[in-house]
Amino acid sequence: MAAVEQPTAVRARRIVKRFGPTVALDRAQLAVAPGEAHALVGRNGAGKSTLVSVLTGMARPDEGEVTFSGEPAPRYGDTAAWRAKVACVYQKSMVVPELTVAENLYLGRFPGSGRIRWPELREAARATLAEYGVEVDPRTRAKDLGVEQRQFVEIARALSFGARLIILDEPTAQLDAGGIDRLFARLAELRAQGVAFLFISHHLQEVYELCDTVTVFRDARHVLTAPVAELPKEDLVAAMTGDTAGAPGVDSRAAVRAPVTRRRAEPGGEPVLRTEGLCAEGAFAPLDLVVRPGEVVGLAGATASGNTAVGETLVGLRRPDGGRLAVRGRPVRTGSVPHALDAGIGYVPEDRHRQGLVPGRSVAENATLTVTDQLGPYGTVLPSRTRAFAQRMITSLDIKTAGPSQSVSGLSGGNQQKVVIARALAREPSVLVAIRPTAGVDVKSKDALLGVVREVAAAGSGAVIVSDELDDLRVCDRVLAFFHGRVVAEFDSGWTDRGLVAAMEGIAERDTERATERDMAGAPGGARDATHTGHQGGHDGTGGRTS
Amino acid sequence: NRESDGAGGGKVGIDMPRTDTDFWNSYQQYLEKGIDKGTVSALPLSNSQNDISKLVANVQAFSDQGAKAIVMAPQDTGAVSSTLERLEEKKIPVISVDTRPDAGKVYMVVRADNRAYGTKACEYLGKKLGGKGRVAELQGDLSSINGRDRSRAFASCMKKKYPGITVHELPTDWKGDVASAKLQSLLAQHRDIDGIYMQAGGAFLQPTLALLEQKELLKPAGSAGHITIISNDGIPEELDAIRSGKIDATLSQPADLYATYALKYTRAALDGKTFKPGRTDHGSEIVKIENGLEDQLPAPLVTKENVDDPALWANQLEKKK
Amino acid sequence: MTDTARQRAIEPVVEGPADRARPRLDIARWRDLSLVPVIFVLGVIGFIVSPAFLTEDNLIGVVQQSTELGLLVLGEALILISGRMDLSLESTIAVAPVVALWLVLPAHGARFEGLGLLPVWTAIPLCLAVGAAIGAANGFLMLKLRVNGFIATLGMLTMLRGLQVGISEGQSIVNVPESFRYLGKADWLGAPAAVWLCLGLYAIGGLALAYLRHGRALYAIGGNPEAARAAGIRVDRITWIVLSAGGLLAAFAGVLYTGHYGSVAATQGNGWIFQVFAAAVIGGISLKGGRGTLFGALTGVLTLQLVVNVMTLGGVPPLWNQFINGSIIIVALIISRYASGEKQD
Amino acid sequence: MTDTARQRAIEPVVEGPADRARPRLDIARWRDLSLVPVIFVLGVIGFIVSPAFLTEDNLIGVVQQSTELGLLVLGEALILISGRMDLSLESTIAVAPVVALWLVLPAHGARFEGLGLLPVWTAIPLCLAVGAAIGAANGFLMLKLRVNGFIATLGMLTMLRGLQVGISEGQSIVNVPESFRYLGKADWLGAPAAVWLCLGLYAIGGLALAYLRHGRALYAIGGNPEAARAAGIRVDRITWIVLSAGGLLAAFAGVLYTGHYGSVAATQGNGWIFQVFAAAVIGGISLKGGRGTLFGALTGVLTLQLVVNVMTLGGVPPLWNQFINGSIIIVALIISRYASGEKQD
Ligand SMILES: Nc1ncnc2c1ncn2[C@@H]1O[C@H](COP(=O)(O)OP(=O)(O)OP(=O)(O)O)[C@@H](O)[C@H]1O
Ligand SMILES: Nc1ncnc2c1ncn2[C@@H]1O[C@H](COP(=O)(O)OP(=O)(O)OP(=O)(O)O)[C@@H](O)[C@H]1O
Ligand SMILES: [Mg+2]
Ligand SMILES: [Mg+2]
Repeated sequence: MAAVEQPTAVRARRIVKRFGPTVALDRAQLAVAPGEAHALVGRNGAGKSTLVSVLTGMARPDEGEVTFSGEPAPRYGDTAAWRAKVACVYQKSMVVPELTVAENLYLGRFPGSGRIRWPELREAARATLAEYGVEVDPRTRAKDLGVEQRQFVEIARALSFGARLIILDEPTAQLDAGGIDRLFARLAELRAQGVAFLFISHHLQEVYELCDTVTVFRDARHVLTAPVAELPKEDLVAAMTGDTAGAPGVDSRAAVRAPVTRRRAEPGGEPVLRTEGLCAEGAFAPLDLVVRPGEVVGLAGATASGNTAVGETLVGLRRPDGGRLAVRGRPVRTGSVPHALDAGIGYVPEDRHRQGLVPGRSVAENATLTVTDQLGPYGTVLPSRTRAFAQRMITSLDIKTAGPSQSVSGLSGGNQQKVVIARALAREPSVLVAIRPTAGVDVKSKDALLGVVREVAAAGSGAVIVSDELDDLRVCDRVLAFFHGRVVAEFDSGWTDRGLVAAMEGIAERDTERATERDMAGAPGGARDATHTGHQGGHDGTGGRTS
Repeated sequence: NRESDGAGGGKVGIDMPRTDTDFWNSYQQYLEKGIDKGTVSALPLSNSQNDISKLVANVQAFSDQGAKAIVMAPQDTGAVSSTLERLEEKKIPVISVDTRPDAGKVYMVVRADNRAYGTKACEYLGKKLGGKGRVAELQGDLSSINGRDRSRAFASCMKKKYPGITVHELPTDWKGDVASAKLQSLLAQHRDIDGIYMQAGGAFLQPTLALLEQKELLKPAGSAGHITIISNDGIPEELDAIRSGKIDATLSQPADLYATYALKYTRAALDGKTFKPGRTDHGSEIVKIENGLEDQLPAPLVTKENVDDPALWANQLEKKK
Repeated sequence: MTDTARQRAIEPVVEGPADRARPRLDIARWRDLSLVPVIFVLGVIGFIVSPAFLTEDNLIGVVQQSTELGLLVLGEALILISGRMDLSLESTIAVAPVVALWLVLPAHGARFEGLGLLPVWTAIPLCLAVGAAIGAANGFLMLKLRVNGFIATLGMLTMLRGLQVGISEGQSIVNVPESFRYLGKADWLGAPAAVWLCLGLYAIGGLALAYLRHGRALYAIGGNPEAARAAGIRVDRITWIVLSAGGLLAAFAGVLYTGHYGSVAATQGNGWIFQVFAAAVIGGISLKGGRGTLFGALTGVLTLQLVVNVMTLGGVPPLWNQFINGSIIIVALIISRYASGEKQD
Repeated sequence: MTDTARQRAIEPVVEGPADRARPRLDIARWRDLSLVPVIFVLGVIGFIVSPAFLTEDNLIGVVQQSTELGLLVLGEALILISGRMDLSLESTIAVAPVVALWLVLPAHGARFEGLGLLPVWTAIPLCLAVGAAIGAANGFLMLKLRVNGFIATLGMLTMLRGLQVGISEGQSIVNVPESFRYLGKADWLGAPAAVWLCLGLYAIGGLALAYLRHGRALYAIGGNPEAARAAGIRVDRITWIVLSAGGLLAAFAGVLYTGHYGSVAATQGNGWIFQVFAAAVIGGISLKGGRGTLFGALTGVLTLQLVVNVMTLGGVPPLWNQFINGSIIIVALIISRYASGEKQD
């Protein structure tokens, strides 16, 4: 450690934190200078969020000390005093679902003293949220918000109270491109005012874009701190993964990328998934979708574009208002998860806490939740097989856990996501429907997970990825862009970021205009045409490929 | 502790049905007095908290500890039958206080006749009201045998002898606040209530008096507009209320006699004595019942005339203090 | 990983449907009113079965009978909103007066013999202090020892009832000082004092929950304690205060009860806790915390009391009394569920 | 590349990863055993206070007295694990036998007059069917009408108790056919048949929860119903089955109770539901669903029953009985909390 201490906004020294036998932080250290934008990166389970809890007074470290501007941190338990020093957007949702948006925004720090003036508060809340492009009635209850809107409420809360240090733990994982942009614009303004940030993200690009300094954690320890400008991305990844010269990470990425360029869905194969006129009032227009064996189809769309609703309808969580659904030629009863599952549709839900995990149950149990019928004869579930099955999943998806019997609640966010994916893959589905499958997953694991999706496809199944993350969509053979519930464009694998993003945001570029217009005109066959022509390679120009 | 070895013949198990009422507490005090005097030697008393399964558990614990006789007051007269059978097999005599088990051998039942309570209350009210008017009956719990017996006897007597009297039956689960609420509702409907029969003074007396006071309906006995009230139990507060003219009468349920004779018959059982139906030396009558004998203790009607009778258990209680 | 965020977001987003959640603005309000149709139906039935129903006497009677239960429900509602539960309120209503009277009543001369340690006028403050202390003890068990609140307060319930029986030897205490009885039996402005006090406390509680930061904090604590803690709310301290306030309200209910019924009954409050929960929950308070209002709770209390009143006026045969009572509760629940239009859980 | 990265590191990594993740497999198991020390302590106390405690007679007695409560707890445990609650079990234990006997007993000749509609041997199947039907009715209220389960089953509790009082006119039914009484009073292999049956049902239930897919599904449903639904589990259907099974078990408990105590008591099960919850929760079942085992629940039942037994043997003065009972429950709770080392909530 440096002999002469520079002033710091926050400094953590030799922090040790254990959870039972798990050491989440092992003499970890971190220092954020005033006005600095400091990135903290590391693989899933490296201890980032744990450090955040320590720095914000939510967890008491077993050893070590925290100082703010050289002064010792407030007493543990006095969170109000901590809030005066540091604001935070946690990885885990920290809204109170039953309370209104306005109230969540001012939780624990209503302005003024005496009685609360609700009308003024609502007005202020509306104005604050508008800065982030979130137009909701401040009287809406938080639980009725979409994932992204909820995230913005938390962001706005942390950013709007004049803290000199703000910690953001994966704030962008739930945001779409537009949202991220608005967030970054806001952060830039605050930086100009000298606010310091600690920023955690698995999107390394964001680190380069936003931050001055980066700290890497690996296996609960501090590995490196360096100016961002001096650290090439490969080195950063290597420091995170601990690989020498970035070999395996790059390899796996190559493995994932390769099929994207090489693979082509073989035309003529019996489609694994086919929808005809599938529609849901108020969510998406009639959709004809065909997924061939070996094909990965992306459904791109920003918030409320309806792509999520399509995904949820495919897996039976939503009852469509009309239309048919067939897997490998056999019709599937819509609106019933068990039928969809039996027909071979696997599902990775959007919100892992809401739909993905049973908290308090073991990793093994969560990972095998969909295959309990295959783990023993006569409806039994044999623990040995469960464990073996789970162990296979843990190994193949590289889940960082103390063992199959650890409770999922004790996993880091990214590892929880892997458990959810394991659950979907467990049944070896004919079609895998994954909604934002890599949310909160580290770079290496992201490649691995997308690689898994490709493998599923390579084995003769199909996959549908519902996402607005270009990284997710990049592994797709074909991407349908949704806007206001309609397919506005279809892209072949050679799309450019700009074209896809434009389509997702409803800005019809030259090449996509026609498709959009046709669709908007309400011709029932519009989407189907797009689909058909699309999978044949996009030669006829309906694909939104820009050149 | 409480055990005394004055008399031979082994220990006796005694179960209290509950301890949260004046009546049963007095009973317990009399029991303890009797035990101290050495009538019998007893194991520590148990308390079944008005729950038949606790009673059965307690009785079993007694027999495991070698009790030679058992005194109980089963508040559910049906569900003790198999326990009684088991005790009979083990040749342990049972003295049942206050209630008469439906089946299963008992050595002696010591109780006052609850039907007689109902009938006496009905006759008293009928006479006082001259055979017409409106009466509220604060019932107990319909699934308790004592409450049921009182209600039935009261109802059938009223129907037979005083058809001119309208009876409003208010079930209360033995709860004072429920009684008060229902009586208040009834008073809103019929302010012209002439009489009240409270099946348990211990539970209903104070709430009823407080309500009548609030409604300005509490006129001293004898003055115009007085509501004739007859209570049941004979606790000291009832006697006070009779003295001050707030209520007219009560039926004294003899806690002292319950205890005294429960112990006396236990002693007799240990000594191997037997009894025959017929009048006794203490002004009661032993009758033959299906599963044994029953000593029907007198339950005197207490009115202003005899309220200071020192023989009443409540009056003795006050002397003790 | 070659894309940049810049590229992703080309232009400001034309924000999607802003009305995503607009239409359900006032659902929270509606939920609080969901028992109003039930009360209305009960009123109509009451009016049909007996003309006495709509008399002032009867209605004031119903409200007065609701006061003691109402105060317990008020305390429990606060506790439930902050995500805890306290079963022991049902014993507190009796044990607090008993302990207070035990400390102040003279050691000789009456049937119930106290210790005579303190002057008689301290009876009410003592009673309230005992209630608050019981709540604080519950808080200690739940917040310091971190044991399960349901069982801890169930144990407390049994223990306190036992304490009461032990001290009072199972008797009702009749020689209650007049000062202690006053509030429960006095009339102010033509209605029982208890009614004014109870409504006043509800109003204060309701306003505090709606307009004070500490009141609002209860909802945050009950709705998501971790988020509340993260927002700098002193979760444990506030919970502790709420538990004590619950005990205090129960003790105050005990004062009113004693005055109303003229004695500290041996069975005071026995079995009430179910009614307390029923009133709170039917009135829209969630057992899981963070949801409900005091107004809703109050309608819950009135509903339960009206059911009894209407049944008494209607002269339901005693044998079928309980059956009908249960059926009405279920029907009321169904009506209120459809009136609010919300699924319950 | 990596070299430069290393150089820039402020502090080099000194040691290899410590014992970072030694599997702590058995925390869940520990939790289930947390009452074992409590039972042990009670046993020691029992042994000290009375030599009769360790006799076979006494211990078998304790177990037999636990059977009826135990079956209710079994049913409630299953329901709680799947995230629901059913208060009406306390009435089902009485009303199911009453309805069954009412249907089969002759219309004339005894104190309780039935309808005599069906042959006497159908009494037990009828009783079980009534229990299951009650559970199904609860399921209808909760799953179809989506009303609050707590209040719905509380209403059911009152209604069914009322139905029982109505049918039996508040009396105990003594003329119970022998076939109906057999199971509750027979001895098999030196111990009461009820004990074997109860243990057998616990074993079956425990095995089903651990080793059957539908059993395991209960934990998922209770832990996170939405995740369970997304995983293809038929949440509503299974919940419905569990509720019916709970009713059925309560009815079976009614059969054993009737045989054990020789009649259908008018107050059969009255006030038991608190005990049922206490036993389940103290045994490690979470009121929030998704957590706990039947073994834990069984230890909960035995603990409560042992407390009563030891107090009786110890000759606790009746007046202080309840007080000590409550205190012991609180102490037991604290012991089990520290034995399991886990915070409860
Ligand atoms: N409450 C807990 N109980 C037990 N173990 C925990 C708990 N919280 C975290 N851990 C463990 O601590 C380690 C670090 O977790 P942490 O959440 O800090 O990781 P992270 O770096 O934030 O990962 P991610 O990028 O996936 O969010 C993990 O191994 C995790 O399993
Ligand atoms: N339960 C619902 N009831 C009514 N409208 C709904 C419901 N769910 C979604 N919608 C509407 O359907 C449209 C599409 O919803 P969908 O959930 O598919 O959006 P999304 O792209 O997933 O958004 P997000 O990323 O915020 O989840 C939105 O306009 C939304 O308002
Ligand atoms: Mg994290
Ligand atoms: Mg979306």
